[in-house]
Amino acid sequence: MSRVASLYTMCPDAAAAERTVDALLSAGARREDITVISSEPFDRYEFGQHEKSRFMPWLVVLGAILGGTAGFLLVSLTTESYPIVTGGMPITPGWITGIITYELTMLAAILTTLLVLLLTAPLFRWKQEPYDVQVADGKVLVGINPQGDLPDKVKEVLKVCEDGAGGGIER
Amino acid sequence: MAHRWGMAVDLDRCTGCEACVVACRAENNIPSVGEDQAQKGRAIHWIRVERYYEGEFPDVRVKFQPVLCQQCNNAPCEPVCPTYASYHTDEGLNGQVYNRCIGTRYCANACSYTVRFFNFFNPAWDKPLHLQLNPDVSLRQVGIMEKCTFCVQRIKSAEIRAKEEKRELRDGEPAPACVQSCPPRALVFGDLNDPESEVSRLARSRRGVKLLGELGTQPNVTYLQRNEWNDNNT
Amino acid sequence: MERRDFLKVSVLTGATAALSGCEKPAHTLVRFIPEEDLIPSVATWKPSVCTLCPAGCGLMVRVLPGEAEVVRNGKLGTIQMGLAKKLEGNPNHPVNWGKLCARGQAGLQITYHPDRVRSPLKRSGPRGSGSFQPVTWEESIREVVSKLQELQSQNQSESLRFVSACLRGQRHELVRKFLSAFGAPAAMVFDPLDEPVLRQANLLSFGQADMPSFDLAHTGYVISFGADFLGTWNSPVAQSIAYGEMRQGRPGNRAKFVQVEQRMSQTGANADEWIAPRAGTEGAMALGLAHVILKEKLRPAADNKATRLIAGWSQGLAEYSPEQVERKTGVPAQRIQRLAHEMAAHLPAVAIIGGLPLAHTNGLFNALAVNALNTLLGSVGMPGGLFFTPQPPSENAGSWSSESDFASVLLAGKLDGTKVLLLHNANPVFATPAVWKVRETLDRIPFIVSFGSFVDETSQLADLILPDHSPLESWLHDVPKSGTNQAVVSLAAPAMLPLHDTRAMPDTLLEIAHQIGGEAAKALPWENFQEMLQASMAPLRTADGINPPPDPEKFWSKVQEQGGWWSDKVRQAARSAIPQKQLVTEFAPPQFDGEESSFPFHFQPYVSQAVLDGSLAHLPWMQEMPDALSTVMWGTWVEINPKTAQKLAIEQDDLVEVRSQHGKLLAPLLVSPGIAFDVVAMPMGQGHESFGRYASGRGANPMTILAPMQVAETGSLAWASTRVQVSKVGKAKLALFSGGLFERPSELQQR
Amino acid sequence: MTTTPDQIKHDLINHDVINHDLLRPVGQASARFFLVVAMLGLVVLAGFSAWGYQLYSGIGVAGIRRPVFWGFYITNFVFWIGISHAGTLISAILRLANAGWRRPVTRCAEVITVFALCIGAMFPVIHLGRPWVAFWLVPYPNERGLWPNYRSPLVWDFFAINTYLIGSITFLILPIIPDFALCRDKFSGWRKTFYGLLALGWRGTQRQWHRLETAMHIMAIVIIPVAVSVHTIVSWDFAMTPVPMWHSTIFAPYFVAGAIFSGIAALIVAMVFLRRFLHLEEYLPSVCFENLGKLLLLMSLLWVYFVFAERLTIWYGNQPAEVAVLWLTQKGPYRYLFWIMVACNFGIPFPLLAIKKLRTITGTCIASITVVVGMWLERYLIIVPSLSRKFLPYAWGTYRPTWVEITITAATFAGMALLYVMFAKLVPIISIWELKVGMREASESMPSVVAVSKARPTVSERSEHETVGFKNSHRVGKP
Repeated sequence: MSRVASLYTMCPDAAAAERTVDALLSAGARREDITVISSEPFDRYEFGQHEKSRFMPWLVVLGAILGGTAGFLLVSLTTESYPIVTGGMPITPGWITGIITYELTMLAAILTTLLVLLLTAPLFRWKQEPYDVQVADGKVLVGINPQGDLPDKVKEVLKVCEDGAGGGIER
Repeated sequence: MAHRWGMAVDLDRCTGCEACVVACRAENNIPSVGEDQAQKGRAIHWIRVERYYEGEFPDVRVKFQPVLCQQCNNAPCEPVCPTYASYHTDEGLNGQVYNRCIGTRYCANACSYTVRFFNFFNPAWDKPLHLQLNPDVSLRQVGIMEKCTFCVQRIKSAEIRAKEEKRELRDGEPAPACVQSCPPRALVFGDLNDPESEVSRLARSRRGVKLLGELGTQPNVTYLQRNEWNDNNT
Repeated sequence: MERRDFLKVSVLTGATAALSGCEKPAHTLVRFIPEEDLIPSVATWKPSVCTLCPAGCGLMVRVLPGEAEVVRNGKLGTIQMGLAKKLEGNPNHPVNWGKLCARGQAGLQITYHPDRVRSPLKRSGPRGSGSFQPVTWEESIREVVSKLQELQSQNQSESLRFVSACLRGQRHELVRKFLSAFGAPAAMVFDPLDEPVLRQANLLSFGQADMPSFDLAHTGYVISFGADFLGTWNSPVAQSIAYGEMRQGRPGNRAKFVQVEQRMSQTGANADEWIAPRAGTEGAMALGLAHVILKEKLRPAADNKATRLIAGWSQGLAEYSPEQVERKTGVPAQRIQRLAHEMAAHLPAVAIIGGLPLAHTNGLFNALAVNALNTLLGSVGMPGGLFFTPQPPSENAGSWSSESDFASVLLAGKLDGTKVLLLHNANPVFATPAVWKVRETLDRIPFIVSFGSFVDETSQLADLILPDHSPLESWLHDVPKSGTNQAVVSLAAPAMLPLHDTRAMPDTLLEIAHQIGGEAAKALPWENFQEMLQASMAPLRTADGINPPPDPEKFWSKVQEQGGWWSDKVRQAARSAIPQKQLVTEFAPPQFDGEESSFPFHFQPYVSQAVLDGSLAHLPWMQEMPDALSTVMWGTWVEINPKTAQKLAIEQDDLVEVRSQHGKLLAPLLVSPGIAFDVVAMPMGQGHESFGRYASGRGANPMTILAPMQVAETGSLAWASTRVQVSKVGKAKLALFSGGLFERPSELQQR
Repeated sequence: MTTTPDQIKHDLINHDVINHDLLRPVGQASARFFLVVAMLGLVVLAGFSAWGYQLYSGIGVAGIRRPVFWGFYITNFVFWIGISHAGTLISAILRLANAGWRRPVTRCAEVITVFALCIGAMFPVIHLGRPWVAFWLVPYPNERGLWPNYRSPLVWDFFAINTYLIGSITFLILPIIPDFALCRDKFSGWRKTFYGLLALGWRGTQRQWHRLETAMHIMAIVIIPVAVSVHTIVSWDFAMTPVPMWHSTIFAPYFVAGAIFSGIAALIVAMVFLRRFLHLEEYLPSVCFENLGKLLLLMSLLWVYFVFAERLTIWYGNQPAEVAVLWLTQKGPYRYLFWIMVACNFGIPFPLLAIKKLRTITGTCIASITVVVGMWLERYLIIVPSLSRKFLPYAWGTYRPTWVEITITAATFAGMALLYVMFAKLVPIISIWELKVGMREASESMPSVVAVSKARPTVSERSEHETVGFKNSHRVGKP
C-alpha cells in the first residue's frame, strides 16, 4: 500500500508527550502506529508501557540452560574424544565439570541478553523515520506512521499541540 | 602384569658422594647452566643429595637424603598442568611430555618436593662437548619443565631386550643411572607390583617411610631411616 | 641462532648427528672413511680404566656411533665413529664392582673438552705468556730428540728429569726403563692425592710402602683419623661399597663408625660419633686408646715391628693415660675410656688415618701410632681389618723412596741444573706453596716438554707440548695398590678413536727412545705401547687367573674384553716387615707457622669432593656439582664456625681475606656448623690461572698461602701446619644449591 | 567546593548545560592531553620492548628462579584482575540497589573493569615459558589430538576470565549506546558519522529504552556471580596446590573481598583525577566519594578481619612448613613489606575514612592510593614467600625481580592510565542519559523546584499544557 508521510511533533517534555499521545489515541490513532522518541527513558508514563517486554528474561534463562548443556557436553565429550593416558587418574570429576558448566551458563546468559536486545530493540536500523535531533535537547518526539489512511482528526491533534518549536508535518 | 616402578633409598647406606647426581647429568643430557645462573638458583639436578645438620659444634651430625622425583601415585603436579604435559603413565610414573609443555611452571609450584626444574634459557654445549649427549634422551628447549623420569629410556630398552630374549624382566635389570652408579647401594630400583622384588621387600621394611608422607602424595619412593648405633645391636 | 638450529635439529635427529649440520656447509667438509662395523644407534660397552685418581677403578664405556669433527693427518673433517657417551663401573672389576664415583663419571668430559690441546704446540711468546703455535709431530719429536742427544753427548744424561703424578703399571715401567736406559734419575712423583707420609709409615710398620686397604664390609668398629675414605681418599668407591655392607649388609650387625677430625668431611658426616681433638694430636689420641686397651688387658699386648716404633709401648704407654691425652688432645678422658672399651668389645675393629693428620709436622708419628693401634687391635691382615692389596706376579712392586718425591727433590735444591724436564700429568706450579717458588725454579730449566692435554699453569711454562690422548682414546694399563683383596691388572684398549691430532704419551716416549737409539732404543724394543702391554700380559696367562685360556691370542682378547686380569685368590695378609732403619717416635706437639696471637686460626685445606686437588677443575660437570656439605657450585669458599663468625662480626657471603705469613687470598665466607672454633678450612682445586675456560680465574687456591713446613722424617709438605688470620674485605656471592641448613629449622634459623 | 543536590538539579535540569558540560571533554583535545598521552605512551612502549627482549632471549631474563617460579607477573595478574572488580561488580550492585548517587559513577567504574581485565589477562601469557603456544589452553579440536586439562585451575581461569571480559564489555557498552546517539546528534563532520555508526541506529523509541533497561537489569543480575566466580577461581590457582599458606579454604572469600577492596580504591582514584582534569566537580559531587569512602572503609575492616583470621589459624596450627612462611613474612626479610602492607590497607585508610572530618575527597583519595599500593604488596606477599619456603628446607630459595619485570609492571600502570585517558576522550565518561533520568526523577519528587524550572520563559506560554500534563501524569498514577 502507498505509504502516507509519517507525521510527528516535538513536545517540550514527557508530560506534554503523554497528553499528546492520549489525544492521538482519542482521535482514533492506533497505539502501535505511535512512536514516542526521547533522550531518556520514561517508565513512569503511560505511553510506551505496552513496549515493555515480559519474555526477555525467559529467553535469557533458555539461553543459559543451552549454554550450561554445551559446557557439560564440552567437558564430558572431549574427555572421551581423545583416549589420553592418565594411569587411571580421573580426567573430569564432577566438581570440575560443575565449574566449567557454570561459567558457560553465565556466558550464554550474557550473550543471549545482548542478542535479544539487539534484535528486539531493534538496533542496526539506521536512518529510520521519524527522527529529530531536537530529541537530544530533551524534547520528546511524538510521531505516527499511519498504516493506511490517516484520519484528519489526528492531523488536527498534531496541529493543536504544535508549538512551532520544530517538528511538524513531513513532506 | 603391569609394572609399578619404585625406588628405595637407604639413608643408612647413603654417604653423600654425589655419584648419582653426576650419573643423572650424564644419562639425561642435563645442561650445565654456568656460574651466574647457578648463583640465581637455576642449576638443574634431577636428583640431589639433601644435607641437613643436626646440633651444634662439637656435637654435630649430618643427615644425607637423596631427593629425586618421588613419582607420586597421587601427584600434585599432574592435575594442575593445563596441557597434560605432566601426566600419569600406566607404569605409575609421573610423565613429563616436553612437547606439550607451555611453561606455566604451575607443576613446579605444586610439587611438594621441589624436584621439577625449568629451562630458563636454551641450553648450550661448547663444542665438542655436545658429542657426549645421549641420543636416547631428547633435549629440552627454553621455557620447558623437566624432571626425573626414573630413566624411562633405560627401562624401555631393558624391556625391549627382555622381549627380544623372550623372557620376563629380571628384578633390578632396569636401573636408572643413579641406582646403577650408587657405590654403597643406597638406591634400589624395581617393580613394586612384584612382592618378591628387592625394592618391594625394602619398601615393607620397618625403617621405611615416605618423604612428606603426611601430604598424602603416596610416593613410589621409600626412604629407609638411618639406624642409631647402640652397644647391644651386635 | 646457531644454538637454536642446533636444538631444532638435534631434537629431531638425536644430538650426535646434529652438529655437523650447523657447523659449516656440508659440501666444504672433508668426510673420512667411517669406522668399521658400526651399527647405527646400537650401543656397545667397552671396558676401560679410570685414571683420575690413584684408586684405578674399572670402567665400562657406552659407545654409540655418531658423526664427529676430527683431525686426521692435519686435515679437519667429519667421520662416522663410535663416540663414548657414558662411563659406568666395570661390573666384574675387583676394585669397584660396577660402581663409579662422581668424578670418574665426569671423566668423559676430558675427551670432549673444548679447550683440549688439539695438536703439538711450540712456545711462540715469552715463557708463561701462554702463546703457542701448532707444529707437526715430526718436527716436535725431532726437537726433543736433538735436545736429549745433546745431553748424552755432553754426558749430562742425569740432567734430564721426569715429573709426573703417581705412575703405575706399564706406564711406570716404560718411564722407568726409559730414564734408567738414558741414565737419568728416577721419575719424580708429584701428586697431592698421594700420601707419602702414610706410605713411609707403612713401610716402617709393615714393610709395605703402599696405601692400605680395609675390609670394612666385615668390620665391627671403625675409627678414622681424618681419612675422607668415603669421599676422596685412597680408593673411595671400593671403600663406599664396603661401607654400605658395613651399615646394612649384615642384618642385626651394624658396625660403629667414629670419625676424628677438626672439620667435618663428607665421610665424617656419616659417622655415628664425631670427635674434634686439637689439630695434630690424632696420634696421641690413638695411643691413648691403646693405653686403655693395654692397661685393662682388653687385648693381648702386641709386640711387633709396628709397636716397637712407638716409644714406651713396652711400658704400657705410661705417657698416654687418658688424663694426659685429654691435656694433649682436648678429648675428655672418659670418652677415650669409653671408645677403647667399645672398640675392644666390637672386634674386628680397624683404625684408619689419612689426610690432615698426616699433614702436620708430626704426621709420621700420627701414622705410626695408628698403625700400632691396628696391630694391637689385631686387625692387620685379618678379616674386617687392614691389609695390603696383593700384587700380580708380573709386576715389580716399585718400592717408594723419598728420593722420588718431587717436593723433597725440589727443596733439596736438586732440581737446579736440570737441562730438560719432561712433564706428565703433574701441575706443581699450581699445587705448591708460593714460597717454594716452583715457577721460578722451572723457569731456570732451559727446555721443558709437557705431555699435557691442557695448557695448565705448569704446561704454560713448557717450550713444547706433545698432547697425550685422552684416557678413553688410549691403551690403558694399571695395577691398583689398594681397594681390593685380589691381585688386579687393569687393561683396556682405546674405547674410541682420537678426536684430535694427539698421541699417547707412551707411544711418543717410545718414538723418542727409538730416535735417540742406543741404550734407550735397546731397553724399549716395542713398536708401540700396545705391543709392550701384550708382552707384559703374557706371563699372567699361566698365573692363577680366572680360567685362563691356553692360547695366548685368546687370552689377550679375553683380557681385553674383560678389562684386565685378576687373580681368583682373595686376600693376602700384609707381608712380614722387612727391617728398616731404626726409628723410635714419641708424641711431639705439631709445629705451626705463625704466632697464635696474630694468626689465631689453623688453616686446613682439604681435597675437594668435586675437583680433587684441582686436576678436575676444568670439567663443567664437576664445577656444577654441588659439594655435599657446603652445596657450593662453581667456586671456592672459606669455611668457618658460626660462633667464630659471630665473634669476627662476619657472615655468610662476605668476601674475606685469609692471610698467612706467606701470602693472602680472597674468598667468600661459608658458615658451617661442622668445624672447630679455631679452624679455617678451604677446599683445594680452584684458583686456576690457566686451565681451560671453566676453571680459569675462578675462586682462590689455598696452596699458595701455605707455609713451607715439612713433615719430620719424610720431608714432604706439611700442608696443615699454617696459621692464618681472617678479615672481611667486602661482599661476595656463593652459588649455593641448598637453602636451609636444618631439616626442622627453629624460628630463629628461619630468618 | 561541594555542591548540594539542589544546585545540581537546578543546573542539570537544563539539557543544554548538561550536554555541553559532559560532551566538552569529548569534543576538544588540549595540548596537555597529547602531552600526557605521549608520556604514558612512552612508558607503555618501554614495557613492550622489555617483553620483546624477554621473548627473544628467554624467560630467564626475568627474576624468577627455583623454587620461586611465580613472581611479579602473577602478582600483577592477580592485582589487575582484582582491580577489575571495581566497576562491574560495584555498579551492578548499586544498580540493583538503585542507589541514586551511582549514576555519575557507574561508567567510570565499568571502564576500569574492562581495561584492568585486558591488562590482567595479558600476564598469564607474558609469564609463560613458551608464550607462542599459549593458545594450547583454548579448547578446540586440534591435530595434537589433545584437549585442555579441565582439572587445571588455569583452564578454569581461561573460562572465567573470558566470560567476565565479555560480560563486562557488554555491561559497559549497552548504556553507552544512547550517549553515542547524543554525540551523533550534537557533533558534526566526521564525528557525526563516527558516533552515528557507534550508536547502532539508536533513536530512543520507548521500545528501545525499555529493552535496554531490562537488558541492563538482567546483566546486573548475571554479572555479579560471574565477578565473584572470577576472583574465586584466581584464588584457587593458589589454594588448589599443597603449598604452605596457599592451601587454604579462606582464600576464595579473602581474594574476592580483596578484589572489591582494591577495586573501589582504584575507582576513587580514577574519579578524583577525572573530576580534577575534566572539571566535573558538579557532576561528581562529594556525596559519591563520601559513599564510596564508607564502602572502602567497610572493605578495609573486612580485609583486616581476613588477614587476622588466616594468620591466627596458621600460627595456632603451628605446622612447621606453614609457620616457616608465617615467620618469614612476619619477622623474616619480608617483614618490612608486610607491615607496609598493613599500614597501607588499614593503618592509614582507617582513620581517614572512619573520621567524618577526614572523609573528604582528598582524604578518600589518599586512602585509596595507599590501598592500591597495599593490595599490590598483599598479592606479592601471598605468592613469593610461600614459594620460597616450601616443605624441604634444602630447597628453599629467594626471589629478586629484574629490570624486565619492573619495566613491564610499570608499563601496565601507565597502560591503564593511557587507555583511561583515551576512553574519556572518545566517550562521555559520565552516563549522560542516566544522569538526566536521575535529575528528572529527583525533580518530579520535588514539585517546588519543578515549578521554578518550568517558569522559564522559553516554555512559559505552554502553561496549560503543563497543568494537563500534570493532570495526566497523576491520572496515569505511576508511582
